[in-house]
Amino acid sequence: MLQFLQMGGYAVFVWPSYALTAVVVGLNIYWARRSLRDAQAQTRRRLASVRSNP
Amino acid sequence: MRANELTADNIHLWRGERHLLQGLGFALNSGECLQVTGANGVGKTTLLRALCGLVPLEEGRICWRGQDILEDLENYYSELSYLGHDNGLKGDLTAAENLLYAARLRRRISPDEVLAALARVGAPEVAPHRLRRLSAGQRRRVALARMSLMGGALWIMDEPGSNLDARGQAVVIELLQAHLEAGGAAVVATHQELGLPATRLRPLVLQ
Amino acid sequence: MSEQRIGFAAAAAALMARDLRLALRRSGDTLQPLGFFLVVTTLFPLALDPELSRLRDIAPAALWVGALLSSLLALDRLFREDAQDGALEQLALCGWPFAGLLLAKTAVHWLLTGLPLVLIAPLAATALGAPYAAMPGILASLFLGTLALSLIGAVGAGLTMSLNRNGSLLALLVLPLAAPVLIFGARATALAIAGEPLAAPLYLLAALSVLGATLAPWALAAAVRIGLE
Amino acid sequence: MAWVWFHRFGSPPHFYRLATALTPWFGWAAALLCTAGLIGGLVLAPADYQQGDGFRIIYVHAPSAWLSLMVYVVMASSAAVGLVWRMNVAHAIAASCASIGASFTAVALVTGMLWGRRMWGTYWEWDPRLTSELLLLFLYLGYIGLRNAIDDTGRADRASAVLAIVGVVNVPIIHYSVTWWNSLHQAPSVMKFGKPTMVPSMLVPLLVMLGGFTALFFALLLIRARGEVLRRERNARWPVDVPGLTAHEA
Repeated sequence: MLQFLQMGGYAVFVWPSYALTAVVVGLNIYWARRSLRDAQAQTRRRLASVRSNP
Repeated sequence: MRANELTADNIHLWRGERHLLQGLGFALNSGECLQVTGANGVGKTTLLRALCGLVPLEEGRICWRGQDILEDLENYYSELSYLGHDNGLKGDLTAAENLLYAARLRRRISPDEVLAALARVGAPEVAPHRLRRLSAGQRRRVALARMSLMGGALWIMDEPGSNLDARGQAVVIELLQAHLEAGGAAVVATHQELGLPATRLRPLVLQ
Repeated sequence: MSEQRIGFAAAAAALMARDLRLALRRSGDTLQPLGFFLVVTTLFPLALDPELSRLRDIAPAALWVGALLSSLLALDRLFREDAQDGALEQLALCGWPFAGLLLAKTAVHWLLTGLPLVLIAPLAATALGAPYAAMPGILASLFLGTLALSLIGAVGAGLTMSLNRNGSLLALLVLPLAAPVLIFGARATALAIAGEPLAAPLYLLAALSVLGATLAPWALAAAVRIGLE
Repeated sequence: MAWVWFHRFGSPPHFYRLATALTPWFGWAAALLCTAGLIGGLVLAPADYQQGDGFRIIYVHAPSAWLSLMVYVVMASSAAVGLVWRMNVAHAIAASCASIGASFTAVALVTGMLWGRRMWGTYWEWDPRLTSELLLLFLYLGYIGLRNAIDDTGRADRASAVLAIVGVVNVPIIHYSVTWWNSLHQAPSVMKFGKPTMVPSMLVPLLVMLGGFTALFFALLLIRARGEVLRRERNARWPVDVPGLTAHEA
């Protein structure tokens, strides 16, 4: 297992690359869902206001 | 029945979140003037700019002589003269130069035609002066002179009387009546009393 | 109305005459980018050392970065004023192809900012140690380069003309698109200075100008129309 | 009109429901493919005889670089469709692409530098591909900058569409001119950023990762596009009967 982690001495380059990719993918997923949720909330408010005074 | 010059149907337009024009429609014949009135911010300028094709419609169509203006915009524009809030004139050029260059975009024109146009709007004396040195009212009259020089079957004017004194307002009405009698059509956004006979005036109040 | 209809060329000529007269009335403004170009190119020797042979190596960079930045400076004023005072609106509504008129306007802009820069470049080049024999090559490359820059930059100017606080947005939009012009232009100038044949980069530079001339009109008309909304 | 069917396809409610249905498929495909690709790439694939285990960075670098380019092309083409046929759904898709593309361009750039660092000993090397990636990042930043500078959604869509189209035409030109420029100054020695010779057991995980990243992009795109479509539906009533959108929902 240790040998795997060392990546033949290149660990200091390989793992940061994977870590960065994982972080960016995670952020993308979070921001995508967040932007959808915000838009849905905005639409809900719009529909509520339209229904209360059509 | 005179052919419908300008028709608009089911126009929807937003400004930011506000739904300004909600399914508006009208038909305008030659010799008629549509007077658009309504409170500030209700969308008069937006409607006029939409009629000029400057603002794209979210829904609806505008037709000039039966053809959607978007199909042949250049043909529609060659018949159109627009006077917006801004005069569209350059401060560093003299009044005469401004009119010369504005009209030359459409047709050959001689300097004395320019002077005649300035005389028509009651400001012949401004010809040699740079526009920057003229008063707002004088600049507006030069813009009105440009309108009369550009010709065109359809005039669209946004608050033509702004910054004008009583004499200037009268000039607006004279130009408009001459244009309508010559068979032209006009859309004017103004609260000024245009003094047109009922047969020629089509009021449109925006809420 | 005596309808002596005129052709598009006459309308474009009237527009160009108006812009030229306007520019002459405010010659101070039009010479500003030129002054900027000279200042930028004189900064490089101050930052390096006065040794002409050393300067010769960086001359292409100094000339071209100077040309790029000064044309960027001039571009911001290309449409902004006409958009604000309503003149651009009148141009859009006059019934002639808008792309053609905007191209004429950009041509005048190039005549007032690009061409003078090309004509004054030998002065700056000599100051940077370029040999006399290199002048034709420098003139040719800058001629084509400033043309392409004006065309690409005009699209950026159209997109940002009605934004009040665009600041460096115009630069951010234009510079990546202008990178190829910078690469081929600087290379052509370097070859000219070295006295080697510079046909290859010149052809590529010419190709960029032609591409600009074909793509820019559509993009220009669309960008300005959107800015006028 | 002849192209009514095309508009129906671009109709927001239809697109919203389609996107809602497809998102999980792309999401799971991305998860499976990436997991398989990682196992294949990190564990099963042999070390490269020349670059040792360092070459495994390629399993995140290459997919990111591929994504950075593909996303720009998707963005530009949907922007073009939006501009020509005035379709809000297409503009919504273009708007959603920008941040995804920019983030993966940054990843491609950094992973490229880390890979380069191992071979060249410096963090930055004016290698043609890295330089093209950098300029592509500037194109994305310009697009995002322009979009944020205009507050009216409609105008922002149309203006950024023009920029995206001009940009996509320039991407190959930028790449060619950077490669041409790079070849001038370097003696045409072995490409510094040499592609390791890929035996199948190395290549297959890479292709799987490419597929995984592409599926991930479409999942992210569909999620964001649903939000953007809702933001552009200012007057429509159809969201009322979409579950999860009705006001009385808890």
